[in-house]
Amino acid sequence: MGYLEAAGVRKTFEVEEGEPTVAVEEFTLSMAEGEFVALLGPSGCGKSTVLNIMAGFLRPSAGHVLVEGQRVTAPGSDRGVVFQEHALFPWMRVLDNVTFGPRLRGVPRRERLEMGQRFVDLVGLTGFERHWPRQLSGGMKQRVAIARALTNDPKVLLMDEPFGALDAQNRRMMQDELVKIWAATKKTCLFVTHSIEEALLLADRVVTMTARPGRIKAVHEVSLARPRDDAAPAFVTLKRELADLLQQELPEEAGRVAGAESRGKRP
Amino acid sequence: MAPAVELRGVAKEFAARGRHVVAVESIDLAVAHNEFAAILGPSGCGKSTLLNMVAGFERPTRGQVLVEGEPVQAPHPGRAVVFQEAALFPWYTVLDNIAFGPRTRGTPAAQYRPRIDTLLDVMGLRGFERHYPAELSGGMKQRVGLARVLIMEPAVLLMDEPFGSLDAQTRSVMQELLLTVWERRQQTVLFITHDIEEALLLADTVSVMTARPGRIKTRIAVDLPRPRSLEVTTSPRFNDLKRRLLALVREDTFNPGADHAPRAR
Amino acid sequence: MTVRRLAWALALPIALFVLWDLAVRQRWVVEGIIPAPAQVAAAWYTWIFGTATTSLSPYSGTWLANVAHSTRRVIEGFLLAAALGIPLGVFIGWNRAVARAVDPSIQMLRPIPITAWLPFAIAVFGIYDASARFLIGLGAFYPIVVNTTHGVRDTNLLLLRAARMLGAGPAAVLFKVVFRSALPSIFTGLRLGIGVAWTAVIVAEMIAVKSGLGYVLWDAYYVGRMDICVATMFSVGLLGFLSDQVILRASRVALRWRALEAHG
Amino acid sequence: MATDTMVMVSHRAGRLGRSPWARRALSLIGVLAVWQLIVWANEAVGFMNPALLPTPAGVVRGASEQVAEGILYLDVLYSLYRVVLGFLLGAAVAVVLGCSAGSVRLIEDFLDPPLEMLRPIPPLAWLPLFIFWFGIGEPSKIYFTAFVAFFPVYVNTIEGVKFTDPLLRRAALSLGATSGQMFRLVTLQAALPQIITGLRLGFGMAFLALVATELIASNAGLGYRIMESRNYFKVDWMVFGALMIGLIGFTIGSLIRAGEARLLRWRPRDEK
Repeated sequence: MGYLEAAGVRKTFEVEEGEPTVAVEEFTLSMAEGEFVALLGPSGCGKSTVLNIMAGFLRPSAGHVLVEGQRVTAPGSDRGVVFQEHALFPWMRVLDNVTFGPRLRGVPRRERLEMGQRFVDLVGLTGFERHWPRQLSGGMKQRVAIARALTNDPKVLLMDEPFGALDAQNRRMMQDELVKIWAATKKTCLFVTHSIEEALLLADRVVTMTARPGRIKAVHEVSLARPRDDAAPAFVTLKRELADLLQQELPEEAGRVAGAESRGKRP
Repeated sequence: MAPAVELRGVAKEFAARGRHVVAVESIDLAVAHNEFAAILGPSGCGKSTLLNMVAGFERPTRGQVLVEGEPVQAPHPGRAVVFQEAALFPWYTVLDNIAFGPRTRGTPAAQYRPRIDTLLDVMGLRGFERHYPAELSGGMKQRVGLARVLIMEPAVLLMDEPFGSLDAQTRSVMQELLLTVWERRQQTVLFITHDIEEALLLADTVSVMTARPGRIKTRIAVDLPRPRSLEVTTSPRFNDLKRRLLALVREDTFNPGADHAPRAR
Repeated sequence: MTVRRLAWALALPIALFVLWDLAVRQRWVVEGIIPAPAQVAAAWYTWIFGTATTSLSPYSGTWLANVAHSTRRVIEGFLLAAALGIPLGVFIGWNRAVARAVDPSIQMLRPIPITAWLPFAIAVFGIYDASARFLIGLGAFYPIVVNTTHGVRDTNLLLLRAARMLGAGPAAVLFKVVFRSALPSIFTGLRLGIGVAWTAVIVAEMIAVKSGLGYVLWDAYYVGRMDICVATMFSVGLLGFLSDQVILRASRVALRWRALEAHG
Repeated sequence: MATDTMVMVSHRAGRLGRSPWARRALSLIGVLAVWQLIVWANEAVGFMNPALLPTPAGVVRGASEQVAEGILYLDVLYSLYRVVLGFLLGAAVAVVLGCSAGSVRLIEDFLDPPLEMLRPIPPLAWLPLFIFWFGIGEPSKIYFTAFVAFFPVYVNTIEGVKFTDPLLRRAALSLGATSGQMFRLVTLQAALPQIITGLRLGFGMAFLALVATELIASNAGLGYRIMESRNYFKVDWMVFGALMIGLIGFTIGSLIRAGEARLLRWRPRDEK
C-alpha cells in the first residue's frame, strides 16, 4: 500500500439540464513516501478535481483517497495545499501567513515564529518577514504559500499549478527552487500542471490524463538526474513523446480552429 | 530605405510615488521590413515600455522612435497592437469588435465587410460573430484581438505577450495559427515575450533584454528554416539556440527581490 | 427555490403578521398604539377606492391623487439630478482640470444631509413644488455624480489604448469606450439616486409641501390615524420598489454583455 | 489614471496647486467667490428678495452670534450625543445579526424576507410611528437613528461575510482551522472592508435621520436650530446650521476613514 493512495476515484458534477458531467473516472494512483508525482493534462481534464478530492475540498462520487491508510473525508493539516492564486491572507504579514498553521494548533508565539523563520529562510525570503502580501511579486507570493504549507509539516504537499500565473523566467526560477526545497524536506508531492516541460523538470513520475472525462492515459518514469537540463536530447525526446500524447487530447477542430475551447454557452 | 522600425538611443524614465525609475536605457534597435523581431526579457524589464513607445502610447524621455523614418507622435492604426489581455470591448460582440477600427474611421461598410468575412474564416471565428467577449475562452479572445488589428492592414504589427495568459496547449495552437497567418502575409512584427521557445519558434531575430533598467543585451538571428511548425522545437539546432538564450537570460542573476522592482504604472 | 426554503422564507413574515394581529386583538399592547393588519387593509382600501356612501374621512378615495403628486415630484427631481449629474460626472472623471475645480466642493457639501437643507429650501423656494424638487434633485445628484465619476475614472487603460491605436478620435473614445465602460457604475448611481429621491420626497412633503404621500403620513400621524400611516408606508415602499425595478430592468437590457461576464 | 491625455494635463496643472489641500482650498474659495458674485448680482438686478439670499459675511456673523449666545455649543452636544449613541446601537445590532445571517444559511433565510419587505420603505417614513411609540423625548430620536443606521450596516456585513474568497477558506481548512477559528481569523477579517463601508453609509443615513427628527420634534440640537431660524427668517443662521452639520458629518466620516486606513493597511492600493 502506498503512502498516498487514490483508488477508483470518480467525480460527476450535476448540471442544470441533462446528464451529469463526468469530470474524473477510474483514477487510481499509488505514491510512495517522498515521491514527487506530476499530474499533466490539458485544461479542463479534471486534474485539479483530483487534487481537490485529495485535499478533501470535494468528495468523490465513487472510490476513495487514503493518506497513510487514513481515509480522506475533509480538508486537514496532514495535506498542505499550494494554490495557483497563492491564497495568502492579505491581512497578515509574510511571517504571520507562514506561521498560521501552528497558530491554529495553539503553538506558543515564540516557538512558531522560530519554525516560520526556518521556512522563510528556506524559500529565500529572509528580510521580507514584515512585508504585506500586496508588496510582493507573484513569484514571492508563491514562495510564501509554499513556506506556509511546509511550516505546518504536512504528510503530503498538494500543488495546483502553483507557477501557472508566473512569467516564463520566474517560473523557471521557481522550478529550480522547488527542486532544492523538495530535496531539503523530502516531502511527498503531487504537482498539477499543464506544462510538459515543468512536469519533466520536477517529477519522478509524470501521470498524463485524457481530456474530459479525465482518466489516466499514461505514466512515465523520469529517471534523469536532478537538476535537469531541458535542452538535453533525452529530455527533448521525452518531451516530444508527451507532447504527441497531449496533442491527441486536444478537441477535434482545435488543431485548426480551436473553436471547441470556447465554453460555447449561449444566453 | 529606412528600416520599418528604428529606435535610436531611447530611454524612458518614470516618477513613481516620488521615486525615480529608469525603465529602459539606451536602446538601439532596427527592425527591417517584413522582419519578425522578438524581444525577450523577464517581467519588469521594460520590454512593454519599449513596445508602448513604438505604439505611441508613451513618449521616450530621450532618444528617437522612428517608424518608416518618421518620428512616432501618437497611436496610429498603421502600428496596431495586440495586447496580452486581448483588451476587447466587452460591450461589443465579436463582429462589432472587429469592425471597430474601420467604423470609427468612417470606412463604408461595403469596403470592410468582405475583409471581415475572410478574417472570420482565417482566424476560425466563424459561428462566433454574435458572441460577447465574456462568452469566449482566452484563446478565442486573442483570435478576435488579432483579427481586430489585421483588418486595419497595419504596416507594423506590435504584439505584447499576446499568448502569455493562455495555457500551454492553447498557446501552441495560437502560435501555429500566427505562423500560418504571418507566413502568408509577410509583414513587420515586433513581438514581446518572456518565453524562449515562443521567441525561437516564431521570430527571425531575438533581442534579449536585461532586467531593470532594461537594455538590449544581445541580438541573435534565428536561422531555422521556414515554413516552421511545432516540429521545429525538437530539432538539435533549435535546442542549441535555446540553450544559448537560456544561458544569456540566466546571467542576470536572479534573487527573490529581482522581480520586486517597483512597477512603473 | 425549494419548498422547504420557501416555507422557511415565509415563516417569519407570517408569524409576524399573526403576532401583530393577535397583539392588537387581544389587547396585549395599549389600544390604539398600533393598528391591526385587517384595519390597515380596510383603511387602505377606502383610501384607494373611496366609499359608496359619502364619507367624512378626508382620506376617502384620495390615494391615487397623492401617489401621483409624489411620483411626479420624484420623477422631476430625479431627471433633473440625472441630467446634471451624469454629464458633470463624466467631465469630472475625464478631465483633471474640471475635477480639481469642481470635485472638492462637491465632496465638502456632500456630508450635509439633505434634511439639513430643508428649512433653507422652504425659505428660498417657499411651500411649493420647487422646494421638493430642489431637495429630491440634490439628494439624488450626489450618488449619480459620484458613481459616474468613479465609472469614468476606472475605465481600463488598455481599452483606451486599444481604441486609440485603432484610430478612434476623442469623441469616439468618449462615447464608444469611456461612456460604455462607465455605464454599469452610472446605473448603480441611478439606483442609489432613486432610493434617495423617495426618502427626500417624504421629508419634503412632511414639512414643506401640502400634498403627496409624505403629507398624508404626517397628517395622519397628527390626527392619530395610524392605519393610514402604515398604509402610506407600505405605499411608498411599493412605489420605491417598483421604480427601482424599472431602473434594474433597464440596466439589464443596456448591460447585457455584463450579465454574461458574471456568469462566466 | 483614466487617460493618457490626463497625464499631460497634470503636468500643466501641477504649477497651480501642488498639495491636495491647496487645491481644495482653491476650489472652496472659488465657491465663495461665485456665491458672493450672485449676492452682488442680486443687489444690482434684484431677481429675488435679498432677505432670502444668505451672504458669506452673514453666515460668519450668524456663527459668531450663535457662539456668543452659547447655543452653538449645546446644539452640537445634543446632536452629537443622539447621533453617536443611535449609530452605535444600530451598528452593533446590525453587525451581530449580519454576521450570524452571513454565516448561517438558516438564519439568513429566516431574517431575509421580512427585512427585504421593509427595505424599500424609505427609512424616514417610519418617523411618525417612532414618535408615536416612543414619545417625543430622547428615546424616540435615538431608536429612530439606530433603526435607520441598521440597514446599510446589516446589508454590507452580510455581503462581506457571505462572499469571503472561498480560496482563503480552503487554505485555512487545509491548514487545520476549526469553524470558530475560521470565523474569527478569516471570515471576519475578509469581511472587514465591506463592514466598514457599511458603517460609513450607516452613519450618513443616521445623521440624515437625526436631523429630520430634530426638525420635526425637538427643542434642542442643530436641526432644531435650523427650523427655529426659519421661523424668524434668519437665513444666515440656517445656512450656518447646514454647514455645521456638514462639518460634523465630514469629521466623523474622516475618523471612520482614518480607522479604515489603519485597519486595512494590508489592502492593495488600487482597491482604494
